[in-house]
Amino acid sequence: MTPGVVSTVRVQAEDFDIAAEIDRLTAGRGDAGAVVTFTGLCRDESGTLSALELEHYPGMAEAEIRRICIEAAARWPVTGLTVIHRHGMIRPGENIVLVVAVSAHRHAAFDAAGFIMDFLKSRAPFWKKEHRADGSSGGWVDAKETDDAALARWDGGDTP
Amino acid sequence: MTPGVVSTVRVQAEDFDIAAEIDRLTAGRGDAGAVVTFTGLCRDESGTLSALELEHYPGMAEAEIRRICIEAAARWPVTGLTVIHRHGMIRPGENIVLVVAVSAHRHAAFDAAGFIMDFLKSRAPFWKKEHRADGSSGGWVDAKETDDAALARWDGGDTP
Amino acid sequence: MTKLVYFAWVRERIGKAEETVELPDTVKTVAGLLLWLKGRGEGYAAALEHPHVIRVAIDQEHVDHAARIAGAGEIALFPPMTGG
Amino acid sequence: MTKLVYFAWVRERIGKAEETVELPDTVKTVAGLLLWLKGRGEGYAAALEHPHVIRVAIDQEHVDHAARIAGAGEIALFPPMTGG
Repeated sequence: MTPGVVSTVRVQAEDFDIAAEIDRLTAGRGDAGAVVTFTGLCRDESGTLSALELEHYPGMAEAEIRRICIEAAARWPVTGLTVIHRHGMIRPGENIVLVVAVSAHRHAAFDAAGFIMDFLKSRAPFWKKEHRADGSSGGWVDAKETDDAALARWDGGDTP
Repeated sequence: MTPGVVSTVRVQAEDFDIAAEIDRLTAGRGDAGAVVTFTGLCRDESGTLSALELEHYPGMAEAEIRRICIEAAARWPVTGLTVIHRHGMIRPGENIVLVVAVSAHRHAAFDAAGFIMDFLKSRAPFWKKEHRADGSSGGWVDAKETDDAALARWDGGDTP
Repeated sequence: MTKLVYFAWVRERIGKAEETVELPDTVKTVAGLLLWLKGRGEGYAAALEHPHVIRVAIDQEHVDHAARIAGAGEIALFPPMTGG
Repeated sequence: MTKLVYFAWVRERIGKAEETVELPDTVKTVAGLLLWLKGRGEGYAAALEHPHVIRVAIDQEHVDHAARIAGAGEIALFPPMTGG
Protein backbone atom coordinates (compact mmCIF):
# COMPACT_ATOMS: atom_id res chain seq x y z
CA MET A 1 0.00 0.00 0.00
CA THR A 2 1.26 3.50 -0.74
CA PRO A 3 2.92 5.14 2.24
CA GLY A 4 0.53 7.22 4.31
CA VAL A 5 -2.58 5.23 3.39
CA VAL A 6 -4.65 4.63 6.49
CA SER A 7 -6.45 1.33 6.01
CA THR A 8 -8.82 -0.26 8.49
CA VAL A 9 -10.79 -3.48 8.09
CA ARG A 10 -13.24 -4.65 10.72
CA VAL A 11 -15.70 -7.54 10.80
CA GLN A 12 -18.01 -7.08 13.75
CA ALA A 13 -21.50 -7.70 15.11
CA GLU A 14 -21.92 -4.09 16.27
CA ASP A 15 -23.25 -1.23 14.15
CA PHE A 16 -20.87 1.49 12.94
CA ASP A 17 -20.82 5.29 13.07
CA ILE A 18 -20.29 6.73 9.59
CA ALA A 19 -19.44 10.24 10.76
CA ALA A 20 -16.83 8.92 13.22
CA GLU A 21 -15.26 6.73 10.54
CA ILE A 22 -15.03 9.65 8.10
CA ASP A 23 -13.52 11.81 10.82
CA ARG A 24 -10.87 9.21 11.61
CA LEU A 25 -9.65 9.31 7.99
CA THR A 26 -9.80 13.08 7.46
CA ALA A 27 -9.08 14.83 10.79
CA GLY A 28 -5.89 16.86 10.67
CA ARG A 29 -5.06 15.90 7.08
CA GLY A 30 -4.72 18.72 4.55
CA ASP A 31 -4.66 16.25 1.67
CA ALA A 32 -8.20 14.88 2.07
CA GLY A 33 -10.36 16.61 -0.52
CA ALA A 34 -12.87 13.92 -1.40
CA VAL A 35 -14.65 11.38 0.78
CA VAL A 36 -16.91 8.72 -0.70
CA THR A 37 -18.87 6.42 1.57
CA PHE A 38 -20.95 3.42 0.63
CA THR A 39 -23.40 2.02 3.14
CA GLY A 40 -25.27 -1.19 2.43
CA LEU A 41 -28.52 -1.61 4.36
CA CYS A 42 -30.84 -4.54 4.96
CA ARG A 43 -33.79 -4.02 2.59
CA ASP A 44 -37.31 -5.31 3.03
CA GLU A 45 -39.51 -4.09 0.21
CA SER A 46 -42.22 -6.70 0.76
CA GLY A 47 -42.41 -6.22 4.54
CA THR A 48 -42.03 -9.98 5.14
CA LEU A 49 -38.44 -10.08 6.33
CA SER A 50 -37.65 -10.40 10.02
CA ALA A 51 -33.86 -10.34 9.67
CA LEU A 52 -30.89 -11.29 7.55
CA GLU A 53 -28.43 -13.61 9.25
CA LEU A 54 -24.91 -12.87 8.09
CA GLU A 55 -22.51 -15.80 8.37
CA HIS A 56 -18.81 -15.28 7.67
CA TYR A 57 -15.51 -17.12 7.61
CA PRO A 58 -13.60 -15.59 10.53
CA GLY A 59 -10.06 -14.71 9.61
CA MET A 60 -10.50 -15.13 5.89
CA ALA A 61 -13.22 -12.44 5.77
CA GLU A 62 -10.83 -9.84 7.18
CA ALA A 63 -7.90 -11.14 5.09
CA GLU A 64 -9.87 -11.06 1.84
CA ILE A 65 -11.19 -7.53 2.45
CA ARG A 66 -7.66 -6.43 3.32
CA ARG A 67 -6.42 -7.87 0.01
CA ILE A 68 -9.15 -5.94 -1.85
CA CYS A 69 -8.14 -2.71 -0.06
CA ILE A 70 -4.47 -3.23 -0.96
CA GLU A 71 -5.47 -3.70 -4.60
CA ALA A 72 -7.64 -0.54 -4.51
CA ALA A 73 -4.81 1.49 -2.94
CA ALA A 74 -2.45 0.25 -5.66
CA ARG A 75 -4.85 1.36 -8.40
CA TRP A 76 -5.95 4.78 -7.11
CA PRO A 77 -4.17 7.49 -5.08
CA VAL A 78 -6.26 7.13 -1.94
CA THR A 79 -5.12 8.51 1.41
CA GLY A 80 -7.46 6.41 3.54
CA LEU A 81 -9.70 3.34 3.29
CA THR A 82 -12.04 1.86 5.86
CA VAL A 83 -14.21 -1.22 5.41
CA ILE A 84 -16.53 -2.48 8.14
CA HIS A 85 -18.72 -5.53 7.56
CA ARG A 86 -21.21 -6.70 10.14
CA HIS A 87 -22.14 -10.30 10.89
CA GLY A 88 -24.98 -11.88 12.87
CA MET A 89 -28.66 -10.94 12.82
CA ILE A 90 -29.42 -7.73 10.98
CA ARG A 91 -32.94 -6.25 10.89
CA PRO A 92 -34.50 -4.39 7.96
CA GLY A 93 -33.22 -0.82 7.82
CA GLU A 94 -30.02 -1.67 9.69
CA ASN A 95 -26.53 -1.24 8.30
CA ILE A 96 -24.67 -4.23 6.84
CA VAL A 97 -21.48 -2.81 5.35
CA LEU A 98 -19.56 0.45 5.21
CA VAL A 99 -16.82 1.49 2.81
CA VAL A 100 -15.07 4.86 3.20
CA ALA A 101 -12.55 5.99 0.60
CA VAL A 102 -10.64 9.26 0.95
CA SER A 103 -8.49 10.91 -1.69
CA ALA A 104 -7.35 14.34 -2.83
CA HIS A 105 -9.71 14.10 -5.80
CA ARG A 106 -13.19 12.77 -6.30
CA HIS A 107 -12.75 10.23 -9.09
CA ALA A 108 -10.15 8.23 -7.16
CA ALA A 109 -12.44 8.13 -4.11
CA PHE A 110 -15.48 7.10 -6.17
CA ASP A 111 -13.58 4.44 -8.11
CA ALA A 112 -11.85 2.95 -5.06
CA ALA A 113 -15.14 2.69 -3.14
CA GLY A 114 -16.99 1.17 -6.11
CA PHE A 115 -14.18 -1.29 -6.79
CA ILE A 116 -14.06 -2.41 -3.15
CA MET A 117 -17.82 -3.00 -3.09
CA ASP A 118 -17.83 -4.97 -6.35
CA PHE A 119 -15.02 -7.24 -5.15
CA LEU A 120 -16.39 -7.53 -1.65
CA LYS A 121 -19.75 -8.74 -3.01
CA SER A 122 -18.20 -11.58 -4.98
CA ARG A 123 -15.04 -12.44 -3.06
CA ALA A 124 -15.46 -11.71 0.65
CA PRO A 125 -16.63 -14.87 2.45
CA PHE A 126 -20.03 -13.79 3.80
CA TRP A 127 -23.38 -15.51 3.27
CA LYS A 128 -26.88 -14.17 3.91
CA LYS A 129 -29.79 -16.22 5.18
CA GLU A 130 -33.28 -14.80 5.32
CA HIS A 131 -35.50 -15.12 8.37
CA ARG A 132 -39.15 -14.41 7.67
CA ALA A 133 -41.51 -12.42 9.87
CA ASP A 134 -43.81 -15.50 10.03
CA GLY A 135 -41.02 -17.47 11.71
CA SER A 136 -40.05 -19.51 8.67
CA SER A 137 -36.64 -19.48 7.05
CA GLY A 138 -36.54 -17.84 3.66
CA GLY A 139 -33.36 -19.77 2.93
CA TRP A 140 -29.96 -18.68 1.76
CA VAL A 141 -29.75 -15.70 -0.56
CA ASP A 142 -28.56 -16.68 -4.03
CA ALA A 143 -25.48 -15.03 -5.49
CA LYS A 144 -26.27 -12.75 -8.39
CA GLU A 145 -24.71 -13.18 -11.80
CA THR A 146 -24.78 -9.39 -12.12
CA ASP A 147 -22.30 -9.25 -9.24
CA ASP A 148 -19.81 -11.34 -11.18
CA ALA A 149 -20.43 -9.20 -14.25
CA ALA A 150 -19.72 -6.11 -12.16
CA LEU A 151 -16.15 -7.32 -11.63
CA ALA A 152 -15.45 -7.38 -15.34
CA ARG A 153 -15.70 -3.61 -15.64
CA TRP A 154 -12.55 -3.22 -13.52
CA ASP A 155 -10.44 -5.25 -15.94
CA GLY A 156 -7.97 -3.66 -18.28
CA GLY A 157 -7.93 -0.10 -17.07
CA ASP A 158 -7.93 2.14 -14.04
CA THR A 159 -10.89 4.30 -14.94
CA PRO A 160 -13.73 2.20 -16.32
CA MET B 1 -38.57 12.90 -11.07
CA THR B 2 -39.82 9.38 -10.41
CA PRO B 3 -42.60 9.22 -7.83
CA GLY B 4 -41.32 8.67 -4.34
CA VAL B 5 -37.93 10.27 -4.92
CA VAL B 6 -37.06 12.49 -1.99
CA SER B 7 -34.90 15.30 -3.33
CA THR B 8 -33.42 18.09 -1.25
CA VAL B 9 -31.15 20.90 -2.43
CA ARG B 10 -29.69 23.41 -0.02
CA VAL B 11 -27.16 26.21 -0.45
CA GLN B 12 -26.09 27.46 2.94
CA ALA B 13 -23.26 28.98 4.97
CA GLU B 14 -23.61 26.43 7.78
CA ASP B 15 -21.91 23.06 7.93
CA PHE B 16 -23.95 19.88 7.43
CA ASP B 17 -24.39 16.62 9.36
CA ILE B 18 -23.79 13.65 7.06
CA ALA B 19 -25.34 11.06 9.39
CA ALA B 20 -28.51 13.14 9.80
CA GLU B 21 -28.81 13.61 6.04
CA ILE B 22 -28.44 9.87 5.41
CA ASP B 23 -31.01 9.16 8.09
CA ARG B 24 -33.50 11.56 6.53
CA LEU B 25 -33.36 9.61 3.25
CA THR B 26 -33.40 6.09 4.69
CA ALA B 27 -35.41 6.10 7.93
CA GLY B 28 -38.54 3.98 7.68
CA ARG B 29 -37.93 3.01 4.06
CA GLY B 30 -37.63 -0.70 3.27
CA ASP B 31 -36.43 0.07 -0.26
CA ALA B 32 -33.15 1.76 0.67
CA GLY B 33 -30.40 -0.80 0.20
CA ALA B 34 -27.49 1.37 -0.93
CA VAL B 35 -26.37 4.79 0.23
CA VAL B 36 -23.48 6.62 -1.43
CA THR B 37 -22.24 9.90 -0.02
CA PHE B 38 -19.70 12.26 -1.48
CA THR B 39 -18.17 14.93 0.73
CA GLY B 40 -15.87 17.55 -0.72
CA LEU B 41 -13.50 19.16 1.76
CA CYS B 42 -11.28 22.23 1.65
CA ARG B 43 -7.74 20.93 1.05
CA ASP B 44 -4.49 22.60 2.01
CA GLU B 45 -1.56 20.39 1.10
CA SER B 46 1.02 23.18 1.25
CA GLY B 47 -0.17 24.60 4.57
CA THR B 48 -0.39 28.12 3.12
CA LEU B 49 -4.17 28.44 2.77
CA SER B 50 -6.17 30.44 5.30
CA ALA B 51 -9.58 29.84 3.72
CA LEU B 52 -11.51 29.36 0.51
CA GLU B 53 -14.19 31.97 -0.12
CA LEU B 54 -17.14 30.43 -1.93
CA GLU B 55 -19.20 32.89 -3.95
CA HIS B 56 -22.43 31.75 -5.57
CA TYR B 57 -25.31 33.00 -7.68
CA PRO B 58 -28.27 32.89 -5.28
CA GLY B 59 -31.33 31.35 -6.85
CA MET B 60 -29.55 29.97 -9.88
CA ALA B 61 -27.23 27.82 -7.72
CA GLU B 62 -30.20 26.01 -6.20
CA ALA B 63 -32.06 25.85 -9.53
CA GLU B 64 -29.09 24.40 -11.41
CA ILE B 65 -28.39 21.76 -8.76
CA ARG B 66 -32.07 20.85 -8.79
CA ARG B 67 -31.93 20.41 -12.58
CA ILE B 68 -28.91 18.11 -12.17
CA CYS B 69 -30.79 16.05 -9.54
CA ILE B 70 -33.83 15.72 -11.81
CA GLU B 71 -31.56 14.47 -14.62
CA ALA B 72 -29.88 11.98 -12.24
CA ALA B 73 -33.25 10.69 -11.01
CA ALA B 74 -34.37 10.23 -14.63
CA ARG B 75 -31.27 8.17 -15.45
CA TRP B 76 -31.03 5.94 -12.36
CA PRO B 77 -33.66 4.39 -10.06
CA VAL B 78 -32.79 6.40 -6.97
CA THR B 79 -35.17 6.70 -4.03
CA GLY B 80 -33.56 9.78 -2.50
CA LEU B 81 -31.10 12.54 -3.38
CA THR B 82 -29.69 15.30 -1.20
CA VAL B 83 -27.22 17.96 -2.28
CA ILE B 84 -25.91 20.60 0.13
CA HIS B 85 -23.39 23.19 -1.03
CA ARG B 86 -21.87 25.69 1.36
CA HIS B 87 -20.92 29.29 0.58
CA GLY B 88 -18.83 31.88 2.40
CA MET B 89 -15.47 31.39 4.12
CA ILE B 90 -14.43 27.77 4.45
CA ARG B 91 -11.26 26.78 6.34
CA PRO B 92 -8.95 23.88 5.43
CA GLY B 93 -10.42 20.60 6.58
CA GLU B 94 -13.99 21.93 6.55
CA ASN B 95 -16.77 20.56 4.40
CA ILE B 96 -17.73 22.26 1.13
CA VAL B 97 -20.30 20.03 -0.51
CA LEU B 98 -22.33 16.92 0.28
CA VAL B 99 -24.14 14.60 -2.12
CA VAL B 100 -26.21 11.69 -0.81
CA ALA B 101 -27.74 9.21 -3.26
CA VAL B 102 -29.96 6.36 -2.07
CA SER B 103 -31.18 3.44 -4.17
CA ALA B 104 -32.16 -0.19 -3.83
CA HIS B 105 -28.88 -1.21 -5.50
CA ARG B 106 -25.34 0.05 -5.30
CA HIS B 107 -24.53 0.87 -8.92
CA ALA B 108 -27.44 3.31 -9.24
CA ALA B 109 -26.38 5.08 -6.05
CA PHE B 110 -22.71 5.27 -7.12
CA ASP B 111 -23.55 6.48 -10.62
CA ALA B 112 -26.10 9.07 -9.50
CA ALA B 113 -23.70 10.55 -6.92
CA GLY B 114 -20.78 10.60 -9.39
CA PHE B 115 -22.92 12.16 -12.10
CA ILE B 116 -24.21 14.87 -9.77
CA MET B 117 -20.67 15.78 -8.67
CA ASP B 118 -19.33 15.93 -12.23
CA PHE B 119 -22.16 18.20 -13.36
CA LEU B 120 -22.10 20.28 -10.21
CA LYS B 121 -18.37 21.01 -10.69
CA SER B 122 -18.86 22.39 -14.18
CA ARG B 123 -22.41 23.78 -14.17
CA ALA B 124 -23.40 24.96 -10.69
CA PRO B 125 -22.66 28.69 -10.34
CA PHE B 126 -20.06 28.70 -7.54
CA TRP B 127 -16.60 30.26 -7.59
CA LYS B 128 -13.70 29.72 -5.22
CA LYS B 129 -11.25 32.43 -4.14
CA GLU B 130 -8.17 31.58 -2.13
CA HIS B 131 -7.15 33.53 0.94
CA ARG B 132 -3.56 32.92 2.01
CA ALA B 133 -2.31 32.48 5.56
CA ASP B 134 0.05 35.46 5.02
CA GLY B 135 -2.96 37.72 4.44
CA SER B 136 -2.59 37.93 0.66
CA SER B 137 -5.21 36.82 -1.82
CA GLY B 138 -4.27 33.74 -3.78
CA GLY B 139 -6.76 34.78 -6.40
CA TRP B 140 -9.65 32.92 -8.02
CA VAL B 141 -9.29 29.20 -8.52
CA ASP B 142 -9.09 28.28 -12.21
CA ALA B 143 -11.59 25.85 -13.68
CA LYS B 144 -10.05 22.53 -14.61
CA GLU B 145 -10.23 21.10 -18.10
CA THR B 146 -10.41 17.66 -16.50
CA ASP B 147 -13.75 18.70 -15.01
CA ASP B 148 -15.18 19.34 -18.46
CA ALA B 149 -13.71 16.06 -19.66
CA ALA B 150 -15.41 14.31 -16.75
CA LEU B 151 -18.80 15.28 -18.18
CA ALA B 152 -18.13 13.47 -21.42
CA ARG B 153 -18.15 10.06 -19.75
CA TRP B 154 -21.86 10.45 -18.99
CA ASP B 155 -22.76 10.86 -22.68
CA GLY B 156 -24.35 8.09 -24.63
CA GLY B 157 -25.17 5.58 -21.95
CA ASP B 158 -26.45 5.14 -18.45
CA THR B 159 -23.59 3.08 -17.08
CA PRO B 160 -20.28 4.53 -18.18
CA MET C 1 -33.97 48.14 -19.52
CA THR C 2 -32.02 44.97 -18.83
CA LYS C 3 -30.62 43.82 -15.50
CA LEU C 4 -27.05 42.55 -15.62
CA VAL C 5 -25.41 40.66 -12.74
CA TYR C 6 -21.73 39.81 -12.38
CA PHE C 7 -19.87 37.23 -10.33
CA ALA C 8 -16.34 36.40 -9.15
CA TRP C 9 -13.55 38.10 -11.12
CA VAL C 10 -16.00 39.48 -13.67
CA ARG C 11 -17.68 41.33 -10.80
CA GLU C 12 -14.33 42.44 -9.34
CA ARG C 13 -12.97 43.77 -12.62
CA ILE C 14 -16.17 45.57 -13.61
CA GLY C 15 -16.34 46.92 -10.07
CA LYS C 16 -19.99 46.26 -9.38
CA ALA C 17 -22.23 43.30 -8.66
CA GLU C 18 -25.15 44.42 -10.82
CA GLU C 19 -26.50 47.22 -12.93
CA THR C 20 -29.47 47.97 -15.13
CA VAL C 21 -28.66 49.09 -18.65
CA GLU C 22 -30.49 50.31 -21.73
CA LEU C 23 -29.26 48.14 -24.57
CA PRO C 24 -29.09 49.56 -28.10
CA ASP C 25 -31.36 47.81 -30.62
CA THR C 26 -28.32 46.48 -32.43
CA VAL C 27 -27.43 44.22 -29.48
CA LYS C 28 -29.43 41.06 -30.11
CA THR C 29 -27.31 38.15 -28.86
CA VAL C 30 -25.10 37.29 -25.92
CA ALA C 31 -22.02 37.71 -28.12
CA GLY C 32 -23.28 41.17 -29.14
CA LEU C 33 -23.88 42.08 -25.50
CA LEU C 34 -20.32 41.09 -24.51
CA LEU C 35 -18.87 43.17 -27.36
CA TRP C 36 -20.98 46.20 -26.45
CA LEU C 37 -20.12 45.92 -22.74
CA LYS C 38 -16.40 45.62 -23.51
CA GLY C 39 -16.47 49.15 -24.93
CA ARG C 40 -17.98 50.70 -21.80
CA GLY C 41 -14.69 51.34 -20.01
CA GLU C 42 -11.47 50.00 -18.58
CA GLY C 43 -13.01 47.62 -16.02
CA TYR C 44 -15.33 46.12 -18.62
CA ALA C 45 -12.44 45.75 -21.07
CA ALA C 46 -10.40 43.93 -18.40
CA ALA C 47 -13.30 41.66 -17.43
CA LEU C 48 -14.21 40.80 -21.03
CA GLU C 49 -10.71 40.72 -22.53
CA HIS C 50 -11.23 37.07 -23.51
CA PRO C 51 -14.98 36.98 -24.15
CA HIS C 52 -15.01 33.29 -25.12
CA VAL C 53 -14.23 32.25 -21.52
CA ILE C 54 -17.18 34.22 -20.11
CA ARG C 55 -20.16 32.06 -19.11
CA VAL C 56 -23.63 33.54 -19.39
CA ALA C 57 -27.00 32.73 -17.87
CA ILE C 58 -30.31 34.27 -18.88
CA ASP C 59 -32.92 34.18 -16.15
CA GLN C 60 -30.76 31.70 -14.23
CA GLU C 61 -30.28 29.19 -17.04
CA HIS C 62 -27.02 28.60 -18.89
CA VAL C 63 -27.01 29.86 -22.49
CA ASP C 64 -24.33 29.92 -25.18
CA HIS C 65 -23.02 33.07 -26.83
CA ALA C 66 -25.30 32.68 -29.84
CA ALA C 67 -28.42 32.91 -27.65
CA ARG C 68 -30.78 35.81 -28.34
CA ILE C 69 -31.33 38.13 -25.40
CA ALA C 70 -34.77 39.49 -26.34
CA GLY C 71 -37.12 39.14 -23.38
CA ALA C 72 -34.35 38.47 -20.88
CA GLY C 73 -35.21 39.58 -17.35
CA GLU C 74 -31.74 39.08 -15.86
CA ILE C 75 -28.49 38.34 -17.65
CA ALA C 76 -25.58 37.01 -15.58
CA LEU C 77 -21.92 37.07 -16.64
CA PHE C 78 -19.34 34.99 -14.81
CA PRO C 79 -16.11 32.98 -15.16
CA PRO C 80 -16.09 29.18 -15.57
CA MET C 81 -17.51 27.67 -12.39
CA THR C 82 -15.33 26.13 -9.69
CA GLY C 83 -17.82 24.78 -7.19
CA GLY C 84 -18.00 21.37 -5.62
CA MET D 1 -4.70 -35.21 8.38
CA THR D 2 -6.47 -32.30 6.73
CA LYS D 3 -8.84 -29.84 8.35
CA LEU D 4 -12.01 -29.11 6.38
CA VAL D 5 -14.37 -26.22 7.22
CA TYR D 6 -17.84 -25.65 5.80
CA PHE D 7 -20.05 -22.57 5.57
CA ALA D 8 -23.66 -21.61 4.86
CA TRP D 9 -25.73 -24.31 3.11
CA VAL D 10 -22.68 -26.50 2.59
CA ARG D 11 -22.31 -26.60 6.38
CA GLU D 12 -26.04 -27.17 6.89
CA ARG D 13 -26.28 -30.04 4.40
CA ILE D 14 -23.13 -31.79 5.59
CA GLY D 15 -24.34 -31.27 9.14
CA LYS D 16 -21.12 -30.02 10.69
CA ALA D 17 -19.01 -26.87 10.64
CA GLU D 18 -15.66 -28.61 10.46
CA GLU D 19 -13.90 -31.95 10.59
CA THR D 20 -10.44 -33.40 10.24
CA VAL D 21 -10.05 -36.15 7.65
CA GLU D 22 -7.39 -38.51 6.42
CA LEU D 23 -7.32 -38.09 2.65
CA PRO D 24 -6.36 -41.04 0.43
CA ASP D 25 -3.20 -40.50 -1.62
CA THR D 26 -5.26 -40.47 -4.80
CA VAL D 27 -6.91 -37.16 -3.81
CA LYS D 28 -4.53 -34.54 -5.14
CA THR D 29 -6.66 -31.59 -6.28
CA VAL D 30 -9.68 -29.62 -5.09
CA ALA D 31 -11.81 -31.34 -7.75
CA GLY D 32 -10.63 -34.72 -6.47
CA LEU D 33 -11.43 -33.72 -2.89
CA LEU D 34 -14.99 -32.73 -3.83
CA LEU D 35 -15.54 -36.02 -5.65
CA TRP D 36 -14.18 -38.02 -2.71
CA LEU D 37 -16.26 -36.09 -0.15
CA LYS D 38 -19.42 -36.54 -2.24
CA GLY D 39 -19.19 -40.30 -1.68
CA ARG D 40 -19.04 -40.02 2.10
CA GLY D 41 -22.81 -40.02 2.72
CA GLU D 42 -26.18 -38.45 2.07
CA GLY D 43 -25.40 -35.01 3.54
CA TYR D 44 -22.18 -34.75 1.53
CA ALA D 45 -23.99 -35.86 -1.62
CA ALA D 46 -26.64 -33.17 -1.08
CA ALA D 47 -24.06 -30.45 -0.36
CA LEU D 48 -21.87 -31.36 -3.33
CA GLU D 49 -24.59 -32.31 -5.80
CA HIS D 50 -23.40 -29.57 -8.17
CA PRO D 51 -19.69 -29.47 -7.40
CA HIS D 52 -18.97 -26.68 -9.93
CA VAL D 53 -20.85 -24.14 -7.80
CA ILE D 54 -18.80 -24.89 -4.69
CA ARG D 55 -16.17 -22.28 -3.87
CA VAL D 56 -12.99 -23.38 -2.15
CA ALA D 57 -10.32 -21.63 -0.11
CA ILE D 58 -7.03 -23.16 0.98
CA ASP D 59 -5.54 -21.52 4.05
CA GLN D 60 -8.00 -18.64 3.65
CA GLU D 61 -7.21 -17.84 0.01
CA HIS D 62 -9.54 -18.51 -2.92
CA VAL D 63 -8.39 -21.33 -5.21
CA ASP D 64 -9.95 -22.94 -8.29
CA HIS D 65 -10.88 -26.58 -8.57
CA ALA D 66 -7.65 -27.45 -10.37
CA ALA D 67 -5.57 -26.33 -7.40
CA ARG D 68 -3.40 -28.96 -5.73
CA ILE D 69 -4.12 -29.55 -2.08
CA ALA D 70 -0.73 -30.85 -0.97
CA GLY D 71 0.44 -28.93 2.09
CA ALA D 72 -2.97 -27.38 2.80
CA GLY D 73 -3.52 -26.59 6.49
CA GLU D 74 -7.23 -25.77 6.22
CA ILE D 75 -9.53 -26.28 3.26
CA ALA D 76 -12.84 -24.39 3.26
CA LEU D 77 -15.89 -25.28 1.14
CA PHE D 78 -18.74 -22.84 0.71
CA PRO D 79 -21.42 -21.54 -1.68
CA PRO D 80 -20.93 -18.43 -3.82
CA MET D 81 -20.59 -15.46 -1.50
CA THR D 82 -23.43 -13.02 -0.84
CA GLY D 83 -21.91 -10.39 1.42
CA GLY D 84 -21.95 -6.62 1.07
